[in-house]
Amino acid sequence: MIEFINVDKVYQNNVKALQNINLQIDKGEFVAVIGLSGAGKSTLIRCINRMHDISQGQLIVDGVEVGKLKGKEVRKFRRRIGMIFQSFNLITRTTVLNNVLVSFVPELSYIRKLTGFFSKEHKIKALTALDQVGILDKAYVRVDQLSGGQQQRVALARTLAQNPDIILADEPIASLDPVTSKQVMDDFQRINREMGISVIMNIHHVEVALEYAERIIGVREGQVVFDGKAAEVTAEILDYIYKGKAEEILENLEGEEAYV
Amino acid sequence: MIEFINVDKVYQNNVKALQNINLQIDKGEFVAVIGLSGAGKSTLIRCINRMHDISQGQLIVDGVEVGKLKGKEVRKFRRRIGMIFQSFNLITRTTVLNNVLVSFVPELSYIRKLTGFFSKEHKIKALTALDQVGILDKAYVRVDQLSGGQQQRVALARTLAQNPDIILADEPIASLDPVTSKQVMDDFQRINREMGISVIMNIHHVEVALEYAERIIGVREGQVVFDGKAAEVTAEILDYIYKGKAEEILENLEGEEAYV
Amino acid sequence: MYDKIFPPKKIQMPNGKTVLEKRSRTPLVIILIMAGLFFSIELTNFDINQIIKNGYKFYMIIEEMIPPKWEHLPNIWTPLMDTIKMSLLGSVLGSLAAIPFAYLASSNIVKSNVINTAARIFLSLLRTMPALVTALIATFVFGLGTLAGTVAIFLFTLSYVGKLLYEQIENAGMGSFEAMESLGMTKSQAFRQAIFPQVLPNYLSTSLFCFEGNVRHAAILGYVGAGGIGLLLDEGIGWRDYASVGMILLVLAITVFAIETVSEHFRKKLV
Amino acid sequence: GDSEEGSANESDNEAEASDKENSSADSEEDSEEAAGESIDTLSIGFVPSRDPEEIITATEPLKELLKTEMAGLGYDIGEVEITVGTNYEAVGEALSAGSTDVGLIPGGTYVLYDDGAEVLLTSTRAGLSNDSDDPKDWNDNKPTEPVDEQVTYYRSLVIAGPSAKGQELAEKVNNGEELTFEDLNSASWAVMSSSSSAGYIYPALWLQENYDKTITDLENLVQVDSYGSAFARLAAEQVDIVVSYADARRDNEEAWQGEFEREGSIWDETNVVGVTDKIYNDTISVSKNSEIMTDDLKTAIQQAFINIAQTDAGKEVISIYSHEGYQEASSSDYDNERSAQEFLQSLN
Amino acid sequence: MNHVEKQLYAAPRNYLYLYTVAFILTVLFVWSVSAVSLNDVKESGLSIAVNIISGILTPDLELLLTFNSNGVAYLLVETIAIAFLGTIIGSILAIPLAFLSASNVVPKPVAFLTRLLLIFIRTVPAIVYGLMFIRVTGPGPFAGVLTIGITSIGMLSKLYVDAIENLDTSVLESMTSIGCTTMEKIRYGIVPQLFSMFLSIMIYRFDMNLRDASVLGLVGAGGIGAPLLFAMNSYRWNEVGSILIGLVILIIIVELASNKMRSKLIKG
Ligand SMILES: Nc1ncnc2c1ncn2[C@@H]1O[C@H](COP(=O)(O)OP(=O)(O)OP(=O)(O)O)[C@@H](O)[C@H]1O
Ligand SMILES: Nc1ncnc2c1ncn2[C@@H]1O[C@H](COP(=O)(O)OP(=O)(O)OP(=O)(O)O)[C@@H](O)[C@H]1O
Ligand SMILES: [Mg+2]
Ligand SMILES: [Mg+2]
Repeated sequence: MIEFINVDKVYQNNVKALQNINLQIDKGEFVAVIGLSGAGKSTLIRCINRMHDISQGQLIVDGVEVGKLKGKEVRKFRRRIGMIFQSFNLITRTTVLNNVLVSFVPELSYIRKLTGFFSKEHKIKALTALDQVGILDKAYVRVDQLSGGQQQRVALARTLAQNPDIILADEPIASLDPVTSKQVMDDFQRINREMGISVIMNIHHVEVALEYAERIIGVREGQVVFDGKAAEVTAEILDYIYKGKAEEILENLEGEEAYV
Repeated sequence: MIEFINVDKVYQNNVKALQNINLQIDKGEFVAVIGLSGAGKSTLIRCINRMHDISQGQLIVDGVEVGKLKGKEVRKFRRRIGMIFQSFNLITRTTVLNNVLVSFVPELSYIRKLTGFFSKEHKIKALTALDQVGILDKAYVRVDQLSGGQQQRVALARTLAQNPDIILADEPIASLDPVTSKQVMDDFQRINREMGISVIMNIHHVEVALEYAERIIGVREGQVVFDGKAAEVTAEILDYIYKGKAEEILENLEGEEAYV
Repeated sequence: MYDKIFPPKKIQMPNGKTVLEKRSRTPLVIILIMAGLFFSIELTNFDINQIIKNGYKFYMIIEEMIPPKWEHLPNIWTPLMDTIKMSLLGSVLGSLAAIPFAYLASSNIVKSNVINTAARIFLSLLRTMPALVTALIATFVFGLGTLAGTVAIFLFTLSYVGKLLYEQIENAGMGSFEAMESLGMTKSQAFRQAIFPQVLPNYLSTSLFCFEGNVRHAAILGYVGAGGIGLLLDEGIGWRDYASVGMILLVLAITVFAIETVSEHFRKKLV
Repeated sequence: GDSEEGSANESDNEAEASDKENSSADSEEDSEEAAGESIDTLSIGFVPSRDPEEIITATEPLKELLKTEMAGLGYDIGEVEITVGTNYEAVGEALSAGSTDVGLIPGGTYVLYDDGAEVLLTSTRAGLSNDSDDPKDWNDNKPTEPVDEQVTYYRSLVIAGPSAKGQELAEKVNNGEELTFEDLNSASWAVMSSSSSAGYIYPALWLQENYDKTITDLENLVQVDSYGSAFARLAAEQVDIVVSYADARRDNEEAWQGEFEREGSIWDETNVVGVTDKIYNDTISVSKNSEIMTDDLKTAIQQAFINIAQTDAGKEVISIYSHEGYQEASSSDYDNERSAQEFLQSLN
Repeated sequence: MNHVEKQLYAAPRNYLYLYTVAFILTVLFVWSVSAVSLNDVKESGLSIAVNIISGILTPDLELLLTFNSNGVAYLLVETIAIAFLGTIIGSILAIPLAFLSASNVVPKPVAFLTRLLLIFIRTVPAIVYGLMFIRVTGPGPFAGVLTIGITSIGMLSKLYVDAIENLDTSVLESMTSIGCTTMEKIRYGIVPQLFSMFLSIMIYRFDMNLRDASVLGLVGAGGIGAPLLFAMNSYRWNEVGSILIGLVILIIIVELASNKMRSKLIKG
């Protein structure tokens, strides 16, 4: 269970990215976070596995207060949380399998770490993860030869191999075409349902969010402005989540005089 | 008017990308071409301005048989047809204005071509085009500093500066987020309506296609499998256009044995 | 081939599926490299012990170079300027001449295998021709002195920049080139508008790198009478006057540093 | 791997050495042979003073000759390594650092590197039919031929070429006129690298003695990489004057009318306008810093080369350098050369 | 004046900069042209040049086809060995230097000092290195190996630095999220990326080192360089020709192979 209690996040440049967030996400939920660009979605997600430190408040994951963790504990804590990025963040110039195997690196003995030889069990685990996202046949292909959707699946497999309790996904389908998007979203859904892994996902595609997520969190200017079942989301709510800025943009476009 | 008469297109590697296409697109129409990846949408569009040569049949644009044009005539012919790409295809590392100005290059004197100095009239024309798509204020900004949507608008302005009769757009919003997509699509619609320029667009987002286009052409495995008003498109029709392959993909995913 | 000799390993997965893991090529590559190393060491009498034992002797010449002989400075100016002049002229002309050759050698722009290959072989031959040979021939055609050196540098620059440039052109994004073609431009116009700006920063930095290299190479060209600071360097070495050699090298190093700084400035401007 | 190979060869050579009856070895020293010291490799460096390509092939037999000869003197040498440096400095540096044991180097190079090298022998060679220091004599008695007499020196010549300027200077000399420095300065010169005795140092001294000027005072001066190149440029009329060892015209006689495409012979088209002092012949020097070098070894090497030069096979080998024999030499023989170099360097 | 025209005049003016640069370039160019004087050009020189070229074009095939230790084939093999070993030594030495001069890895002053050091290493000509190493190893291919090694450092480390500065660091972020330590991130996130880039750079430099064989000749450092230089000095151009033919064939083979390997390394 993830719990945000009065969480604030201020970046060094004094940008208030999150303000007074209170949230509670249960195990096994599929949550979509929506909102305009710059609303603070990425910040919200990244605080969970402490890629960013929060400035104020408490963030408790499965009873552990994240902010209190130190050095090694942080790394150990992160191993339980998978993270998927918009740009896949794979190691280029190496094979799919190697990319998945990376998730075992922290468990390796010192010598294996240096030489980069993985045991057969690890290989089988990694291959199983690839099988779960349906790209087992690409195991020995270099990742740069895969399409975007396939690359995202590799990232997904890498995360699955980690055997996480929670998956955080930061716009996982933003650079994918709709068909591939659908496949990747189906994967997420399956993983969520079959393995009971919580999924918290930032997403720009509202219609996709509504289709797949059970729960929607709307973020606007660093604040949670909506939190409810996907089925409850109406056009007005969307308008409310997105409105502030949409108008601004339009205004900008129709500005009478343009300056450089 | 664009007329396809029994057009076939076979790529050098023997891929039959188009088969027996018969189409007629009138001046001022807004046509969306939809279909699966690899169906032949891009090929269809690219044949129109002869970025690809057709293999069989006739393609007639405004009474001119495209296949018969030679060297200089092809280039002259292309000037009347604007083209927009999914990845914008702007010249990076230079300003927005310069990107629009390039559309005048074929008209320039030899010296100007080499030195890259443009006359004042050309500059005004280019700025006007930028104004039409609402990014006049970005004229002297380097394109790599713009967002995706803004970049696509620069591409649109470049095409408008060309003063074309027809605009071909190959997935112009595929790499844009929904809000920006909407703005760009609105631009297309305005250009189509106000200037009477025909727009033929490949697009993956069916719902967007249905919203903006008057006419939908469904392509499947190189053949036109649907051609009709956007209003007439039903779920069954979409299913028919997209189905063939969707199943295949799924099959692929569930393949029993995987080889490298 | 390899897979036939070493059949892929089967990995059995718990859910019954099997995956064929190709045998890694790494052992083969390592064996090849080891064999290469072994033969090279044999052929060249490479002996690490000798380095350990006599390594200190390496520094003797350097020690003699320090401190450099400052009085030598006035003698250096003119030949240094000659060297810079011929490197500059040769590099500028060479880099410019490289553009058309690189254009012809790029398979993504000129779609003719014959032309591509011809241009590439030309560049490759030019690159193989040792600078000393070209410089020597040039001294007969153009007389002893800096003109001959300039010609040798020109040819070298042409071949070096030409090769790197065509590789960059082939790696350039073709999207904007396509867009230019769709605007009705000819290939060369589209190249000028879309590809050239993309490769420009790299082209400039390659050219400047080459210029800098040429200043240093010009030091060797003096050997065959092609003028420049090489004569002076040769004389210093001949007389075992390493303090003067040190002075020349110091001046050269400062020149190289200046060129590199300028080069950085423009690259930052452009990228 | 090296040392193993060396010792493997050693036994072979021993067998070989005892097989062959040495004609020239002293029989007294033969008895010491059994207790002889063994040396893995003896490396000899040659300077490229003649035709380096030929040096490599022609000196191949020297390896065996030297081994046999040294065996006779009580040294088992595993391998004789011969390298021809592409320039004088390479051989000099190697010798002074001790990475080469023996060097066949010119006197000038020896003097420059005498901090690490010690001269053992001076070569003797056939004198030339002309040994006058008056240039006119050289022009009157063309062509120059070798004679039987052995000498330990040679000379360098200042040679005017077929260009108008060259002809003009030659004319004056042959009319018995003294050339002025202005005459010389109006011509263009090709010289060798500044450490070359015949191609730079002695001509510079000649200028100094006769005109109180030095080479760098000449306005039209180019340095060329080889004597071949110098004569090619003389033939091409790119330069008016070259300086070279006295024999050089004989060496380039063929090329002159061949590759250089001159109509007349080299003897007709070139004239001597200056003759330098005597230049001591090439030396055989050893490294002071080589690990294997001992006084005994030095004496042995000295003796071995003198012996080799007396055999027919040996004569043929050293003829490539136009050496015909060796005489013992000492450092003081090169004092002249030393002062010449000191003087030239002081000008810089 | 409407807003379009207003924008026209709002164009940022960096003409001053452009004109200054153009002016300086022109001045430099004109100045450098003064290096050229055509009055040394002589007819007869041309005919010798023609003879040289025709000599090169009628190579001494015997030399080319001799397979003993004086034949071109053997010398080329020796050259390959020198270039191979030299490249490996240079590549290894260049790695620490490259990291020390990459401004995104070490603090600025360290990077700057390393850069200076690299400039000095680059500036010393091969002929001087040759002499230095001959003191250590004696003349011969061993000295050649070391010379090639050290002269390669300059370019290698420059290209390495480019690769290091272009590292895709996004993967590090995801490795952080997996819970990797810095060392693990370097080993699994950076090394695989750099490995193939570095290898490709090394292959490229090997190709260049083969060509630099002629420079090696200057210092008597073995391989094909010395015979080439000797043949040049004694004006045996048909020998030069046969050596060059050997060199060209070798280099074209190596270039084809290296292009293939490099594109495989980079593009997979
Ligand atoms: N590392 C950072 N340092 C300073 N400010 C930051 C940083 N990262 C983000 N911000 C700022 O914090 C605010 C929230 O950013 P965040 O990335 O969370 O938005 P987002 O909702 O993910 O937007 P997008 O949809 O564009 O990814 C923005 O104003 C942004 O400019
Ligand atoms: N240049 C080419 N050479 C050979 N085959 C090609 C080429 N371009 C496309 N094809 C093939 O032609 C077929 C149609 O491709 P096309 O690009 O027109 O599809 P598309 O509908 O635009 O797909 P997408 O939505 O992925 O862009 C595909 O099978 C493709 O592999
Ligand atoms: Mg974000
Ligand atoms: Mg397409």
